[in-house]
Amino acid sequence: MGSITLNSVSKVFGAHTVIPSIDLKIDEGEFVVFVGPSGCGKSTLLRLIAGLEDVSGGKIVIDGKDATELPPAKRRLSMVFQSYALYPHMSVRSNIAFPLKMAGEDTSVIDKKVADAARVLNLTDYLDRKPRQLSGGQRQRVAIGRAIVRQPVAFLFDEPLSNLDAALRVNMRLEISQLHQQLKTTMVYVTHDQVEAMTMADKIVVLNRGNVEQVGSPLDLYHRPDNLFVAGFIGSPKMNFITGDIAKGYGAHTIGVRPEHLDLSTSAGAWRGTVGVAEHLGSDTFLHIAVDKVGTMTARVGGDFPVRHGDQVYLSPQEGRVHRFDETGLAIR
Amino acid sequence: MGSITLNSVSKVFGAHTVIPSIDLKIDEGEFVVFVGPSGCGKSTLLRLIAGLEDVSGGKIVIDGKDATELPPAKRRLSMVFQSYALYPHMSVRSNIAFPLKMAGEDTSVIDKKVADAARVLNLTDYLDRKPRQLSGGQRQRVAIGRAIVRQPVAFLFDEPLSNLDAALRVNMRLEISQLHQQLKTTMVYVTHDQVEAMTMADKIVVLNRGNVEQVGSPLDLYHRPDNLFVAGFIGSPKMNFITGDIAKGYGAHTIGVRPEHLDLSTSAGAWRGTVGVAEHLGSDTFLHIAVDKVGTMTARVGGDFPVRHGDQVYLSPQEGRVHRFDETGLAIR
Amino acid sequence: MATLHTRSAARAMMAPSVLLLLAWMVVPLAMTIYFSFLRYNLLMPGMEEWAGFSNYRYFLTDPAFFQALFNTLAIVLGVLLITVIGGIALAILLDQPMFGQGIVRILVIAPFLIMPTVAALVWKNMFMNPVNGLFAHLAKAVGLQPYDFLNNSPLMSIIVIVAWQWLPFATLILLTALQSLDEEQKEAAQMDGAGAWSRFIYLTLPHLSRAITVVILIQTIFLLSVFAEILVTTNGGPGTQSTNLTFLVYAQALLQFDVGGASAGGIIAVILANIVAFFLMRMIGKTLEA
Amino acid sequence: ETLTIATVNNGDMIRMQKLTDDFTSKNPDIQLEWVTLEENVLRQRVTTDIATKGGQYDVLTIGTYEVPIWAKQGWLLPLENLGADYDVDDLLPAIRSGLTGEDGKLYAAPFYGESSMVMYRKDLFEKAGLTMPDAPTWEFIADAARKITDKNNEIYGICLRGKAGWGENMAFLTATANAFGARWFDENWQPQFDQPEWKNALDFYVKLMNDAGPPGASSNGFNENLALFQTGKCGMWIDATVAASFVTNPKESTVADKVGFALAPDTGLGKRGNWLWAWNLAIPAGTQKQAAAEKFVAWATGKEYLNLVAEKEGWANVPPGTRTSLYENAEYQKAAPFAKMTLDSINAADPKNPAVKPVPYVGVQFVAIPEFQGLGTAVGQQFAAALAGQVSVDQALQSAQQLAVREMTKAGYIK
Amino acid sequence: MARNVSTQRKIVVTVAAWAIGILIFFPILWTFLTSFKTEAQAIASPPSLFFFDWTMENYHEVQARSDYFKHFMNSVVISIGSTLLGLIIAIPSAWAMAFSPTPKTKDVLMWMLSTKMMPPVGVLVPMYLIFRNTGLLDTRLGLVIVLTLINLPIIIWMLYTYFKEIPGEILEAARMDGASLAKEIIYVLTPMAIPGIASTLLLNIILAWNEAFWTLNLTASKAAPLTAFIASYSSPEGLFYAKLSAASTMAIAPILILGWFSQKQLVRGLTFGAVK
Ligand SMILES: Nc1ncnc2c1ncn2[C@@H]1O[C@H](COP(=O)(O)OP(=O)(O)OP(=O)(O)O)[C@@H](O)[C@H]1O
Ligand SMILES: Nc1ncnc2c1ncn2[C@@H]1O[C@H](COP(=O)(O)OP(=O)(O)OP(=O)(O)O)[C@@H](O)[C@H]1O
Ligand SMILES: [Mg+2]
Ligand SMILES: [Mg+2]
Repeated sequence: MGSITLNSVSKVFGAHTVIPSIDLKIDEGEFVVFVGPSGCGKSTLLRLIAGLEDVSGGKIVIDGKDATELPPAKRRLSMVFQSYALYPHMSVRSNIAFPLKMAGEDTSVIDKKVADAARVLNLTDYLDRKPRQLSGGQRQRVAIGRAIVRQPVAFLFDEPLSNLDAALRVNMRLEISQLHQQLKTTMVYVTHDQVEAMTMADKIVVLNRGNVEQVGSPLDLYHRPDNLFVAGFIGSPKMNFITGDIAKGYGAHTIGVRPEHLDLSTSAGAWRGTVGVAEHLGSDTFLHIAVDKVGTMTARVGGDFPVRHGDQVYLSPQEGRVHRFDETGLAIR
Repeated sequence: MGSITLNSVSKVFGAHTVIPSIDLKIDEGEFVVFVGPSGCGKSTLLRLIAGLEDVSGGKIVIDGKDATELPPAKRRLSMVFQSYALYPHMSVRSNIAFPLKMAGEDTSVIDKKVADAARVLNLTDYLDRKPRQLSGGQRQRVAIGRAIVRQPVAFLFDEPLSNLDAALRVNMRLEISQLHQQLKTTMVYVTHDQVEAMTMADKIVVLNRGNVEQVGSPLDLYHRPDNLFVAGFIGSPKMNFITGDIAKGYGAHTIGVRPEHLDLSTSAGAWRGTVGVAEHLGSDTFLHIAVDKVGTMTARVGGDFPVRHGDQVYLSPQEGRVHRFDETGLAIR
Repeated sequence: MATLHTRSAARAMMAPSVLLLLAWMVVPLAMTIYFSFLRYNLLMPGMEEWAGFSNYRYFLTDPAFFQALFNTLAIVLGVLLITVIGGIALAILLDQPMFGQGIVRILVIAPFLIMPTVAALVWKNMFMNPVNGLFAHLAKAVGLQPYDFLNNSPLMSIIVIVAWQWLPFATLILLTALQSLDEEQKEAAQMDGAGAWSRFIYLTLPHLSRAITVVILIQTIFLLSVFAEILVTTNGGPGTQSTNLTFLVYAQALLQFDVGGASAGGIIAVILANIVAFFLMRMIGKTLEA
Repeated sequence: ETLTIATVNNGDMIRMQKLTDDFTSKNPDIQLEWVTLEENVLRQRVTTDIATKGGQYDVLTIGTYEVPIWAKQGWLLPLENLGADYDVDDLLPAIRSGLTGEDGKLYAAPFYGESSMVMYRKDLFEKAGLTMPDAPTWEFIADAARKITDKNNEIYGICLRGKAGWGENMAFLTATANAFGARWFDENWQPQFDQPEWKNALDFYVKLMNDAGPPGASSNGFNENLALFQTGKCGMWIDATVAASFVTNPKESTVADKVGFALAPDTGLGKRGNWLWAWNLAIPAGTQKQAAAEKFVAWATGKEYLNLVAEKEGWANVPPGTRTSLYENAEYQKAAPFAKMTLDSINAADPKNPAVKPVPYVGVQFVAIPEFQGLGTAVGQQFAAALAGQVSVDQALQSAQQLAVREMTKAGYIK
Repeated sequence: MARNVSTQRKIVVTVAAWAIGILIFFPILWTFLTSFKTEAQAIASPPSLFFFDWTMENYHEVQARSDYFKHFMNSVVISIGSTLLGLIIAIPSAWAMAFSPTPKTKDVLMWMLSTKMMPPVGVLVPMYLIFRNTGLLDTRLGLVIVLTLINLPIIIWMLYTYFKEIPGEILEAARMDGASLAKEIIYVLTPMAIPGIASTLLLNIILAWNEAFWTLNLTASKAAPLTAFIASYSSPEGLFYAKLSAASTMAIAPILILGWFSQKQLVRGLTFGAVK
């Protein structure tokens, strides 16, 4: 129970092909994150799984049964929306109870399940409030509460944290991870924030223009990106790319080095450059360095690294941390 | 030209004192950032400077002249709003030209200045579009364009990046910094994002409940916070605070250690704990560690640090990196 | 948001209202078209006979027809002009901070709630009457000859009465629109050195354009068929100076009881209304999309 | 059983409405539902209903104009069971003949009848040194009106109808035109507005009203003029005889004791400009409640009712102009100084030969053909415009002629 | 614009606004005052505003002449009935337009509105015949049907604009939660749109209350609402200003009071989604 399989699923809006054809297998109990730039079709894919849109082609199998033609209500999936989509006129209790009520459960059963969900999510004290009387994080939890009471086959999340402020986002991220560990239900999670993707996922699906670029565990993608797109998308600050002669020296069309994999020295190194903007975060400093013949590269150094705007520095990529790509952008391993 | 001085400025809304009394000096050409939690009065302070609100007491001196009673239009300041406040029915060109038109400039002068501003901001191709046809970053730039054409005494920014997505935010942050280096005009910048504050500011003003908690350079605040509030607010992830006996051992009521200043070992160290959630970002890993008798502490380790959920680890604060605070929360130096 | 399920459901749910309105439009319309080709006078039953286009010919050659056409447009445009301009001015006034705003709003809303017949009766008898009306008393008080509004400027008087009834509507829509103007935009303009008048021209007016189109659309729908006000006050006269199309059709239908002629007139009015509607919809369509 | 009665909102009808207790106590099984409407609205409602056989009303209030037309269509039930004591022969012959169909049956019972006459202010005449003859000429009236007029004190020499409508200004103007020798149609149904008689009449009227009329005269109908006269603003008023009881009623009129009466004026051509009209109760053919309706009609137009009103409201308020016996009643003559003048006026009207020249139609102040409502109103609009000064008299007559030719051609009178 | 507004300016604005407000309201106020005068005082020159002998005579007279309460009840039943019926038909329709729009939706909406441009007199006779044949003449039901049809386009349009402001995600959430379409509309959409529905309701009650053509022409007595009541006062014989004023006051008072008490909703209702 809980596996979801997409067989050459495609989606066309009018004349506009949003998803050409996707094959994907989500295993039971997995936490799968869809990432990709804005407009790449993440939400569309999720909504196809939910049944909120009709597929233009292909098959969706949920929990072993063909669900392609099923209406959303019959797919036994729960969804948490970006805007939470709480029912504003209902109390928290009624919000959480709503799916059960629709399923025609007994009042006593409903009460028990709502109480359980509220306990898990620390919402017991707020059950009689209306959504507008809650903070962002609490609303978020109510949305999750509404999703979990039904014990669905899988949860679908569409950028559930993007409306929260930074601090809260960190907390809720942890809470959702813990929830997954507790419930062990399949979760499909859409985000464009790669920090969320890295920290939460068992498996990341990187999408680009409706195509799957790579599927793998977070560290897999970080360490072994299949192509330029994934290499550039995963990791912050972005990987530095170098083409031309230097890359040729490595036997590649393009090479990439992450800012944290560049060693800096004031005396000697592979490439020479001039320090431009220095961003001091305290713990680290990001140096934007104008490297001769290459362009601007970003390097991460410790918070106390003693350079200033205009200084000359030397950069060397760390051993074995250089990624190589061919002309088509594919990784050379 | 370009200095702004606040002399015991206060602001009361009805019965609610938002700013008790603030003294502040902003030097010419400086990039000053106001940070603080939501509702602490950052926007109010900026709007007082702009003249969009009347002060309840005190004096505002701009460019050497008392501006307390001047209407906004006469203060020769430019403001970039959080919502950009572009005029939706005007083209980009007219938006940027608007302040000049109001000032009664000649058409030829206007055209030239608009073209210049557009070039600086890479907007030349979009001059005939309407704001709604632009992306967030481009709108942002139009708002800045509207601010710079007038060559104001100073720029005021109220959370200009908070509506942008993460990637764009990083870019625009750099662009504004570069603009400042180019124009050398005084800038006053409000944000609640401390990464922005750290990376952009010459001087950070930390506000809390309408009071200035500390004023100083970003690294000053990072390394030498005056009090618990500043210590907790600056730095990400947040500083770990420890009270009780351990703190007493350091001769303080509370001690604070930043996650990046904790050394981890699997064999020995000052405090023992169990690894909880581990957040792998690739470059780094944040470990949430349940430390005996202290609670959860966060530690930052390298991306490859070999621990897993449930492992026992030892933590030791780095030499000289422990911050000490007395009962009132003031730093002990 | 759209799957096969929801789309077919949507069609089913649209059906009742579409069918009802279709019936409401088609059944009487079909009968009207049929009657319009008959020689059919209510007062002479049993004499119905096929009349071809003669009813249309008579209606279109009615000496009052072009005047009625003109008057119809004059009423629509005149009232729109007064209510839109007055509405903007009033909305701006009411948007300012003041004491007792709620009560002023109540006062201003009131005319919209009044039955057209009552409004017309009150204006005609108690205000515009040249002997006993309040205006006459006022004129006499300042030593002027009372002006006979309904006889000397019948169309203008009707426009004033109708505008009085619709002014609240325009004011309230525009006021609400005004209040939705982004505060930051106003502040930005202030920072940019725009004075009150510039802010009005460059900011407020463009912001109101959508609300103005809605006012125009709704009012036009109602103004094209202004009737009670004319019937009560001037009866279309003197002469045909305040006869509009609706009133002309009325005269055919309920004075001459010439059902055939009235039907032809009705059809012509429908066609003309739809021409107006067509232009209106195109104009509105554009603003409403944006 | 509930009777739905459509009636006009005139004073006598409203009085009847208030007195219905008398009827319902005598006929406890009959309830009355009143639909009181303004004259024009009433006519529209009732005509639509009866022509489409809507059957919403059981008793109708209709005028002398409609009765023959509707009776001919078979829309009205003949009134044959009004009861033994109804005394049909007591009805004034002039009135009764207008309500009798070609088959000699009565199709409507008159509730009140009227002609027109001159009402004038004795005090003002005295002040101006004038004496009103019993049968004045138009020349005298015009002269007197101009003399009495004192616009600064809001005294207008003469108030005449100006409001457009076949039953409003056209009633007055048609009757007046008769006195000027004009007619609507010649024997071949050719409209006659291009003839000099009409021009004389209309010129005379417009000039007189401009010199001696109240402002806004072109929107004055019966009610407006009544209000003006009652408040002492008119020196003379030529209108329906029923007005007499209102202007002499001290409760409503500030000039009640100063009113004199005279016959409608002539121009020496042999016809006086007085009309003949009655509001009548009729029973539509579609009713299910004929018996009850007849009972009601008999009650409302019977002799008993007159006594009832006299008892409750005084003799002066009795609906006039229907019964010979009323005018023989000494008490009535005493209470109503205008009684004789009313009777004379009614008797002086001749619907069969209204104009100096021969005409193909019946009716003094109207032409009893169905098309007249529309046509009369359209012409009335033109004349009102002339009165308001919006068009000249010549233009108005020209338009009227065109309109009439058009309508009559359309209706098939002119081949 | 949070700069302090000087009290002086506020006073000037207040005076101006009150003056204009009273000016606009004056005809109604005058009618109200006149209804308490005697007929003679009503046309006295110069007229007096407040200083006359207040009398209830006109109201007695009006009540004696016609059964105000009957007309009032008819007005209430007809306007509320037609509005409710309209809502029941319009809600699903507006749902479909707002949440399952097709390229034709806008056209359909505009077409619906254009049905309102048909001059009613033109189709009076056909309607009368239809009503006669179906026995609906002079029935409340008949009027409810006609007024529903007349106001339906406006109701649909208003609801459509309100519904469009409701985020589609919430309805999708309900769908995910297992709600059928009917339940989605009943449990989620309708309660969320209550303010909008209330405004629609209010505005349409007012429009129905004041509708004077069909209500007058399709009724005789049983179903006649206040518009018919007032039609008997438009120009009776004799002095009538005071009586007319009393009747007018009685005819408009209920809706005026309703409008005032719910002016917030009314204002919302009037805005037709013109304002975002
Ligand atoms: N109903 C629709 N009709 C037409 N095009 C659509 C529709 N919904 C989405 N699209 C298009 O499909 C593409 C993918 O949209 P989608 O919402 O799935 O992107 P996304 O990856 O979720 O982006 P974001 O991160 O901004 O949410 C976009 O180009 C969008 O314009
Ligand atoms: N016009 C006003 N009337 C009353 N109180 C106000 C007004 N404007 C702001 N406040 C109050 O003043 C305090 C400070 O508001 P301010 O907008 O300056 O906060 P901020 O620091 O900008 O917060 P944020 O980060 O959320 O923008 C808040 O408590 C707010 O509620
Ligand atoms: Mg999305
Ligand atoms: Mg703020």
